[in-house]
Amino acid sequence: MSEDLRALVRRIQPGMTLALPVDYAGVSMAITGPLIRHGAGDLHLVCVPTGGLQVDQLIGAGLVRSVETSAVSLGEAGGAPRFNDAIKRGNIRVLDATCPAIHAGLMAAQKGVPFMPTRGLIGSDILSNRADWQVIQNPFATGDSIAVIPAIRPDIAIFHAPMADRDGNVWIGRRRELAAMAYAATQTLVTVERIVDHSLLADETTAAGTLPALYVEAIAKAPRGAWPYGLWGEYATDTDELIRYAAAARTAEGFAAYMEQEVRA
Amino acid sequence: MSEDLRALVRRIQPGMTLALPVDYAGVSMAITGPLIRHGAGDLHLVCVPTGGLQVDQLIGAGLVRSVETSAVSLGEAGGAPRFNDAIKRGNIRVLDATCPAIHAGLMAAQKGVPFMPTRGLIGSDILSNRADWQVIQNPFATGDSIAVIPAIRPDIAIFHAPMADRDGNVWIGRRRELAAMAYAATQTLVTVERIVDHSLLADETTAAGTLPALYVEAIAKAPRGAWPYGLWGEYATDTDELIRYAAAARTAEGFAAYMEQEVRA
Amino acid sequence: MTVLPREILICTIARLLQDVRHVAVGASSPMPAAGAMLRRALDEGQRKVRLSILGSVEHNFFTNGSAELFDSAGQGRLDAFFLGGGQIDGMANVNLVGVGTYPQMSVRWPGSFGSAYLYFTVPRVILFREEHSPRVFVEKVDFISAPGISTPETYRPGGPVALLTSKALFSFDSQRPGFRLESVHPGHDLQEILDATGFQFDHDDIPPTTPGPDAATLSLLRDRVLNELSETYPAFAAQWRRDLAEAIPDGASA
Amino acid sequence: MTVLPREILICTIARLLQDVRHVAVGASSPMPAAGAMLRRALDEGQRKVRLSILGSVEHNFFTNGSAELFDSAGQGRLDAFFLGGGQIDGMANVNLVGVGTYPQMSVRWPGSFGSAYLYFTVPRVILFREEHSPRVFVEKVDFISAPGISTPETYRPGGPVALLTSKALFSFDSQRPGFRLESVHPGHDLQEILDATGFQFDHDDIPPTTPGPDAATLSLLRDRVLNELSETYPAFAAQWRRDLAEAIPDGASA
Repeated sequence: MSEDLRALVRRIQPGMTLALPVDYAGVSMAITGPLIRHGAGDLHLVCVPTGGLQVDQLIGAGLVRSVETSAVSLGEAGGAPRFNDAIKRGNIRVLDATCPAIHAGLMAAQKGVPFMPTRGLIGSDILSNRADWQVIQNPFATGDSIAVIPAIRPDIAIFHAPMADRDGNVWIGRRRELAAMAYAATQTLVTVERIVDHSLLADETTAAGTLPALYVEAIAKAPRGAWPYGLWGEYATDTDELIRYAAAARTAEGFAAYMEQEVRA
Repeated sequence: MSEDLRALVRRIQPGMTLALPVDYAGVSMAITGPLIRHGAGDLHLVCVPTGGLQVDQLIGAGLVRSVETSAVSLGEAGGAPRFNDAIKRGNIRVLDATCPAIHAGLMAAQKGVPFMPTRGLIGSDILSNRADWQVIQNPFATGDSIAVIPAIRPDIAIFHAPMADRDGNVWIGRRRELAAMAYAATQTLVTVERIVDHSLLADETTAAGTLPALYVEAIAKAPRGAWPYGLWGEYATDTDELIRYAAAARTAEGFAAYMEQEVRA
Repeated sequence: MTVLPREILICTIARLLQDVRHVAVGASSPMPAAGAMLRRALDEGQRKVRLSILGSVEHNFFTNGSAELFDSAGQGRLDAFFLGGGQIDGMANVNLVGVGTYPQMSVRWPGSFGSAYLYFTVPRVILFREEHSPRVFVEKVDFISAPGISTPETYRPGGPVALLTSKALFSFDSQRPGFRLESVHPGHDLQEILDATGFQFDHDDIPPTTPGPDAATLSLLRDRVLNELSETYPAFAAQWRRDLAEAIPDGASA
Repeated sequence: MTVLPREILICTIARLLQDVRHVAVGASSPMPAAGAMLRRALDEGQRKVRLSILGSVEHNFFTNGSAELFDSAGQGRLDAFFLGGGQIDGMANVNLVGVGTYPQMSVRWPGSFGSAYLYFTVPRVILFREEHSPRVFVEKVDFISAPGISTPETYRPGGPVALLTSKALFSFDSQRPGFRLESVHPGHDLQEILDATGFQFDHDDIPPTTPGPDAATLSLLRDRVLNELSETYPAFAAQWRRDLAEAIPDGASA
């Protein structure tokens, strides 16, 4: 493990709220092992807007108190075994959401407002189980109720991206949910495939897909850092590995053995 | 004037709401003359979030009923003469706003919600003169008032950009307020410097700065179509021309003579 | 003319998508994607049909992150969407969360994804679940991820219009409210549908059979659509080709 | 040591920006930009000072359109901002809209821009208006683009901390509330300030003189900052150089 990665995870304190991206947007799988060895627990995870392998592994390692998410799964490899098991045992609290509600909460933080309204939700058991959400009257119409979602302000956002420059600017392309996470979070930690020598902001073409260094606290180089997930424009998802994990993690022992092997690798 | 430009302006009906971008974001000055000759009046303009030469000329031509804006000026060339004159005479209605409130109204339309909250504003004469805005209680705290801005849903958004591809995708770079306008508007009309043969979405680098064709109703080629404004990465603002206009447009006659000459040119 | 069961489903989906401009399908939904591709092929030259496949790079024309799908639905730019469900009940309530008492459920599924939003905002939501059994089609779902109907004062431009399973096609009437059996797929019958469905539904005494494609449509499906599909869903396309080879031993595909 | 009046202003701005991490200045604001550049040069090696110049391509590290400045202020990522005003009154109310009765005003200015938001959200707002006259500094503004003070229950992490003019520097106390004359620039005196200011303010009987820069700071200003500034504000920088050549005939710039 690189010293850079160790420096990243040292920023994570027990009890913090971490925002993590959806499978295909750039998951920093490279940070998962160091995070587990770092051991800061009692974490609250916010999946933007759904979770997968990383969330399952952090839950399996016992670091997670609660998860706000619209779903957790391993996609083609099936359900998330440690997540499902933790729910059955009542070991974690799940705040079930729907994707645009999580986006709305992050947008509220981005805009510096206490809440955002969102359509849908009314009449769902998602809403009826979220005491932290409200339904208000639309002040611009009569008899129109609308759900309002409070700002989600993660302590730390973590993701993986193709490249960063020496100034700390990060190229996120069209995966703008990564920018949304960073705007909303207090600190953003990024792993990247490579560090480039030219400024990503100097050219209008690359600038268009760049998250400015203003929002980025620390960066570590981690080639193939999304593996076994893919990274857009770089490499595809290793579905066989996800299936291998899904089979191993059906039991706590299988999970432990898998993770042990990963740590050694 | 090209047939393409004529086809664009034919979509504009009297009484419509048009969204127009800030000076430096890509103003389609090329459409201004055709729009004036087209003659559809009684327009409501929404400046995103401020206006300049184009707004002044549309007002001078008598096509404008009202303007929602955070400011109208010619920047270094001074105040906007036809705007200022129209206000003095009471010929147009101005809905004075502040930049983030206009962004909030467009964001509400983008998200399909009836309103967005925004901080600030309380105690200002901007707020006290906007009967169409409201102040509500933050449902997540006691004694915390917050302004809410209703959705702004323009009939038409109009802007100028460096390029479009044959599928109708438009490259807007980091000028994402152009995307915000397009998301919020029913139709979006775009003039561009050039049409390129390769798909802007095929490559992740250009895709990051591309507004998809889904939001674009029609495109016309208009080289140097922002002139006398500049276009980022393409050409600089022609401040001398803005100054020439500012001097000419001090009077209605001077404005008419300037526009006459422009039309002939 | 031999027509595979999945080809009946795909052609039915294409029929349900008549007149759409923009349809979105989930990441692992080859059949809805095939139906949308067939619709696009059928409409070529008359109308442009846009197809978004979530999570795909090839069929993704969004450039504003994963929020853009929901935004475009909120703007009224998304005409049709597909929704599954671990449980679906007679009021078209959908459960994507699990079985048992929430939150500590005996069976937990991934979660509601965007259903609690898209079910309200997309005018034509097609419920698509191949497994047609009493454990899926229940009288009352254990958890409402997204409700099938809403009170009149609830903002709801969208909602369910149809339910398509491996056995039958239902329509949904939000006014009555309830499902009506529109047609039974070849090889199935009404009694089988009644036995396999845990909720009440309207039906004719002798319901019609779900129509198959005409020769031109079938040819379009097996040539162009199958080719297009194999880029995004190679495993599904390969299986389809194998099944075709088996069903039509001479190798002719139309 | 000859110091130009504008150099006093720029050094005062740099002083007011002590400890900031991120400062934004308007498009046509060379003096605030110079002050921020001087701050950045002074802090080099100790802290990173980020400077955003609105509308500039060179000094723009935003990539999310013109909303990003306001978003970053809402997130608490913008520490300092400059605000002018056609009128400013003793309660630090700012008027950027016009003179007379709204809306059909006798003199109309461009408008409020982002003032009604940034004045509330940026912790250190520096009012900067060179013209120090009774028509600018009025007892009560004709239109409040942005109020100087708010009720205690209003969310307001930001607000005015200082007012800098061509004649003097004031601080603002939002508790009292009101301005206090902190110092008078060289070449001006208290009576002149009293005559030129249309609102009441606190002051010592003999107010201090605004300090000028030390030799090292002045050298940094005339070499590095002036060079940096000339990229974005060439006309302003050229005039400054001409004035220096005139004030210091031997051509030595420090």
